[in-house]
Amino acid sequence: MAKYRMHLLVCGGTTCRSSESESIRNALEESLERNGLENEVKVVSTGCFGFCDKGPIVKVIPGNTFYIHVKPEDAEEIVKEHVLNGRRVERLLYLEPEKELLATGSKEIGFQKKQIRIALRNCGFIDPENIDEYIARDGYVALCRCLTEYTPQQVIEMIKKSGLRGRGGGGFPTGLKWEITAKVKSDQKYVICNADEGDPGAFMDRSILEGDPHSVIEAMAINGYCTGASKGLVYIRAEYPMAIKRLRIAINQAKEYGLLGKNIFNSGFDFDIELRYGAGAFVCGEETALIHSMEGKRGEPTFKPPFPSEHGFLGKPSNVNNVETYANIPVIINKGPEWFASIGTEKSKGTKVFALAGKINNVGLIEVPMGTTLRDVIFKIGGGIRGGKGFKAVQTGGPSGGCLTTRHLDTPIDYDNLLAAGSMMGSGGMIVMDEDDCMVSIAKFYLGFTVDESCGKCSPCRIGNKRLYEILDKITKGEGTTEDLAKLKNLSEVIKDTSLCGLGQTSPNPVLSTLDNFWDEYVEHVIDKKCRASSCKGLMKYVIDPEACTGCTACARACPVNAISGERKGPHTINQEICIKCGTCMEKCKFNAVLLQ
Amino acid sequence: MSQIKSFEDLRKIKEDFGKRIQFREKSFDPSKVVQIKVGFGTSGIASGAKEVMTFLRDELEKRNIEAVVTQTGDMGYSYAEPTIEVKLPGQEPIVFGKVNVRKADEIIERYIKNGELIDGIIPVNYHTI
Amino acid sequence: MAVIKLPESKVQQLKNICKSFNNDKGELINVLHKAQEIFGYLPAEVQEVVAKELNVSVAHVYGIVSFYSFFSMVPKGKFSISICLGTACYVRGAEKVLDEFRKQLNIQVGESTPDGRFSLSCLRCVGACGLAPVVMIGEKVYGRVAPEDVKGIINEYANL
Amino acid sequence: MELVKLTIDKKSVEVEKGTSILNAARKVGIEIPTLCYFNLEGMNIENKPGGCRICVVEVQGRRNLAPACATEVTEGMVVKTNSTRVLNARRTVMELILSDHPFDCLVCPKSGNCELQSLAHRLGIRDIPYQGEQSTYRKDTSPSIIRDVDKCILCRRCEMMCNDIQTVGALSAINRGFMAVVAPAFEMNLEKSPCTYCGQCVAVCPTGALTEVDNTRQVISALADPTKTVIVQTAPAVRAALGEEFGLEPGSLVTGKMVSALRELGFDYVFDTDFAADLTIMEEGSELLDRLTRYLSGDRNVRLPILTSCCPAWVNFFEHNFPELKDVPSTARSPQQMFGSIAKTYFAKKLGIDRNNLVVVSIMPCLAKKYECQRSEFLTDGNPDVDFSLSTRELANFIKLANIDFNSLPESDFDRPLGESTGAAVIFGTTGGVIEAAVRTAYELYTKKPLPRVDFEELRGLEGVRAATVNFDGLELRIGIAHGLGNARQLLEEVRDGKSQYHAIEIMACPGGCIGGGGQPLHHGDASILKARQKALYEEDRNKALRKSHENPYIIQLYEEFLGQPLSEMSHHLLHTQYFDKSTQIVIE
Repeated sequence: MAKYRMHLLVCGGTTCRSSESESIRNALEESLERNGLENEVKVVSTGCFGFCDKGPIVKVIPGNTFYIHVKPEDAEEIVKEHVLNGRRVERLLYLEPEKELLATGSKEIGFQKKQIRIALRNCGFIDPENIDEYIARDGYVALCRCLTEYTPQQVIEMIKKSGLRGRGGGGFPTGLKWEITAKVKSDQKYVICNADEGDPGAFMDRSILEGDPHSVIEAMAINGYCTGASKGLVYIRAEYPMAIKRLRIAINQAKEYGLLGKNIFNSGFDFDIELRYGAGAFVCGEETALIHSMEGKRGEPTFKPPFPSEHGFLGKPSNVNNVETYANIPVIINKGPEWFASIGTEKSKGTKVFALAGKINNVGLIEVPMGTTLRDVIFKIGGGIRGGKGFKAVQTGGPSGGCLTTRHLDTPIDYDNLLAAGSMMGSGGMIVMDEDDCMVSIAKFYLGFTVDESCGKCSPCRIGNKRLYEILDKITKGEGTTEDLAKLKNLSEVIKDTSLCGLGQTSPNPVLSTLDNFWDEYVEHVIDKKCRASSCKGLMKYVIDPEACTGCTACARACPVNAISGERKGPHTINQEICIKCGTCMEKCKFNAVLLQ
Repeated sequence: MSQIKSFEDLRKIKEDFGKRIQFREKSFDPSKVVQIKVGFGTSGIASGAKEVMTFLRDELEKRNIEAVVTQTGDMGYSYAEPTIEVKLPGQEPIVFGKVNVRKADEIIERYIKNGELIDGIIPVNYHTI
Repeated sequence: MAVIKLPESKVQQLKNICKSFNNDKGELINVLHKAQEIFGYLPAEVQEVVAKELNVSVAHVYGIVSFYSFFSMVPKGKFSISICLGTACYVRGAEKVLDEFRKQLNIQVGESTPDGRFSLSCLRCVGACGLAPVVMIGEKVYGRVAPEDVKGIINEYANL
Repeated sequence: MELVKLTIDKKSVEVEKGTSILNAARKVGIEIPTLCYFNLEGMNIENKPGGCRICVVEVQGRRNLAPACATEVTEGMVVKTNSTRVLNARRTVMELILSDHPFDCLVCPKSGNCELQSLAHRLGIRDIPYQGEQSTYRKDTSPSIIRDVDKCILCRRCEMMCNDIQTVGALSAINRGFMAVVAPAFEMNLEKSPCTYCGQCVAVCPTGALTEVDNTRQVISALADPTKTVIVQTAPAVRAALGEEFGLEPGSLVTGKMVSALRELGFDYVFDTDFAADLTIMEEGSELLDRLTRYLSGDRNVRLPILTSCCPAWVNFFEHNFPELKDVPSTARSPQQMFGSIAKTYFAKKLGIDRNNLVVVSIMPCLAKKYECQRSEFLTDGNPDVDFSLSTRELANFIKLANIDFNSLPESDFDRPLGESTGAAVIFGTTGGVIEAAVRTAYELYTKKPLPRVDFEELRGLEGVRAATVNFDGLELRIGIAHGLGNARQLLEEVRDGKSQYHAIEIMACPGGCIGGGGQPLHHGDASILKARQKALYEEDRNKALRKSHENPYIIQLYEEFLGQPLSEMSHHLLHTQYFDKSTQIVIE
């Protein structure tokens, strides 16, 4: 087998492939063959470089030279100049717009700095079941330094200075939260980790717990030191068996090393962690509901104040943060709050992990500095829309968030901007939608979720969301009226304004944001009785193409409501008044004569 | 296992870490050892990471290649699960996506044995701290 | 007087579970998790025993069981099929997959087939969004499931 | 005391720190509407889930509206209770609540006395724009209580009463979201639950979701039956509350008018449960002395303290929860049942009629009495000692139904012999009353001396658990009193654990005793009504010529003519009972 001295990497991501990466590959191979280099140089296609608007991309190894907008006819020049003569093809090199400098290697390309991994720093890097690997990456150094070098107040000051805000969705300043809990006097306090990641389409916390459980344990211990708590509790979804297993292993390893338990680092500080399981209730992500659930009660929220910082688990002061928030803590201690605060925007510091999903090429977990635009996330990191379809909307913040559209693409992502745009950060789910998605149906989908997950304690959420869902359902069935649109708006606003907890206070966001951004679509459903995404069954009709119909009567015989009539051997028709749109006729027709319009 | 009581203890583990791996995994020379990490999160396992890991462990041994195969968390490339990272001695690690047993075999035969890159490389698109 | 009938070994098992949590009513949810692991579901009898052991009212226990969707009062099929209806799966067509399962098994969500082999349920996001749409049968995860695949998946279990 | 200054609807107000916006507003005459909120002030009974969201107000600087009941005032707070935003939100929330409520007001038992209905009226709701699916559940009828939880608005008051106050645990919030409701475990019938039928859930329900079983029709039929002699007994607490249903001030004593009304309704004899209360004291007091003297003489098999047994909900409670203590309470039947058994034997004989042709109706402040009179141990050959038990509310409705102008009725007196009673019997209607009555008699029986003072102030009050020591001529009798089953549970646990220091304990299931019974006119959370009723009972006691049960001449006559002695064999047969283990049994298969 030949030993290759050089590799030419051709981006095989969907976008690049649609812009001819396949023919580039062929052209390169042909050119190598023509030059007798096929046994020395190999062409390899790769996954997406996340650089789709500059595609197609070719990368040369060794040297990491990065060529953009490559065309098949450039193949010969790359082979001749670069492979044979060792001279880079300057005109194809990536030119970083802001610096106007020639890039020499893909490592320096601006885009690649768009992702910075802080919370995910060890995910996919260390063996999560081996504490030594964590320690080898400076694990538990932060805890050691906190316990031996700083006072609790100094640590709190560092967290405050870092500008870290809660990553669970609310965005409350973490340092301030710690300080409040620290200041309350009590014989017993608790550190709670909210790992009840319930947003559909979000799996950041699960990945951190599965990939780097020790970072959460370390941070909880630091929090215990700061707030004066000796007991930590992780409230974790029972649906995450792998995360539970890893966390258990990690806790046991930490105990064996004495990093949990009595007199940690000979500082006199004791700290232990226990697990409590969720049982399938989204509302338990709300901190008061979570605490009730941990106490063995129904996960119903209670009015705040009092906040858990004062009156939490078993009535004792409790600091609740989510997994991602904790995962940032050791880094802030080790690299300093100033370093952390240098990343991000004015009011939102650091990075945020997002779970990119939906109609996007590179579904996955990403971590970007606060302030990155939606466009960068979707088109650069996410590799654009699947199947070359048009981008329609992106939903952030799960059922509490809203649908943002093309006009928000250049909005830098941070807590306040998303809120201003009618969505929210949430825990970091990011679902991308294309032109096949009907926005009324999407709103209905989210409301269906809220209706299922509402705890039922307060009337606006219990009944209001149900009514919202019913109105949306009516609209998707083609039975909506203009009055319904007014009702949607009023109801949404009242539910937001009057609900007891964060679930109800945000549940109408998918409705309000789609009303704002996709008003036309609602109007079409209601007035024109049309669904442009062809997804609302109730607004579609089955028709028979008289040209294709052979008059075999298979459809007529199968129709459960006898809506189809016609002579044998003659074209059939469907009586729309009777049709219940079950689709049986379409299934039965062997001639593709039944169409959905 | 002895308890960790100071910064020194932590540093010692950090320094010993390479040696510890060797100790555990017989007496490999780290500069010659191939290091493979399998993305072992829920998505990875669901898409077959377990089979790939077992295959790699068994086959590398059969084929007399000194290697350490470990598990790690989600690398973030959900669209390309299962993913594995291969680090040849003295080289940058490379991530391969959509690895099944056939692909794993190809990786051993072509990349690990020959240094030949093969299709399906996932470019690392982040900086970690 | 309510009379609860259970085999002795089961009662003992339940009592042991409760004891392992110090009969602490704060651990009710953990106890119920364990009990469901053993029984497969949480019939009224089991809830009565747990209530008695933890010294809470059975109404309270039922209040919990009926609140959390993870707990079930009906036995699941031998193969419990769960379709993820999280957002990512939804936008990638999970509903059609669900419809196909309903059609193939001829049961609704929350029901079991008459022979007790399959039961159908929905979940909210298992966090495998990259594989959307996702179907879980027992512990096994099926990714990128299309309606056309449904028949084949069911057939995998036909002879098990 | 720290004061906080704030502005509500442009009025400034200064209140104590920790006050809610709701109470601060009340101070300046602004009555913010509420629905789920419930507070029996001074009795430690508060329901504040903040769930209905009717009392929302606008607080300057706050993103969303705040519930006035649960939000504490802060310095400089600016509150608007009637802005357009607030009014629209409140109306919409109410429309939503109504959209998931049956529209059968016309035939609802709660109509006219329904807090939801009044609120809809107050908010001027004229239509329900947000119509849709309604949550529906199985209806459940027990001997005492009807659950029609389609009408439940999830205020959670019943759940609070059943669990926090009564610690009965029959009810809990169940399900989630739209289908959430309050129900027994597995949505089973109340009859199969540990429900004691105390009726406190019914007493606080703002809608028609929880109501009493209405037995009025059966009583009307009996009255219309020429073959039946129908007699009625009225419990002590009824006379202190019935007037409220006719617009009289709480605490108005309407004994005489009530008797007239019952005569007008056609009852052949109008008697008084108070008579049976005096009889109860004779039996229970004797039992106490018997146990006490045996104990003092060194008999360690005697179980002390003795517990009163007049309250059927309390009896149900210990049968369900403390079966191991079932031989501790007095075996004396409740006054209602003593009355029934004497009526159907002694009195039937006097009239010369068969017990089957004598119908005994009781008017009770209580719903558990409906269940009690159906207990099998109180039937003779299938014929119950008490045929029907009506609540105070049912009687009021019956009087209205019969077109009787209650307020202009003359006062008249009970019939003899079963209508004569002493002041000791009257105070049976309030917490502390039974034990005070027992002490009055036991003292004189034990010491053989006349009481120096009849009023035992130390036994009176409204605190949940009270203790007092009464000097029986050298013997210090230690007495405990509890009302509300949660308080009772505390004392009972002490008894179970052998830590009780008392010789005798009085227990009443309802907060306040029978004056706060589940069958009384609804107080809608106004604790002053309970206090007024209590005051009225003590007043009636004071006005009575005879104030000690053993002085009741008809009681003396009853023993002479029929029973012999207290605790005689005849007494045991007719006036005592036994208790059963009703706890959940785990039977091993």
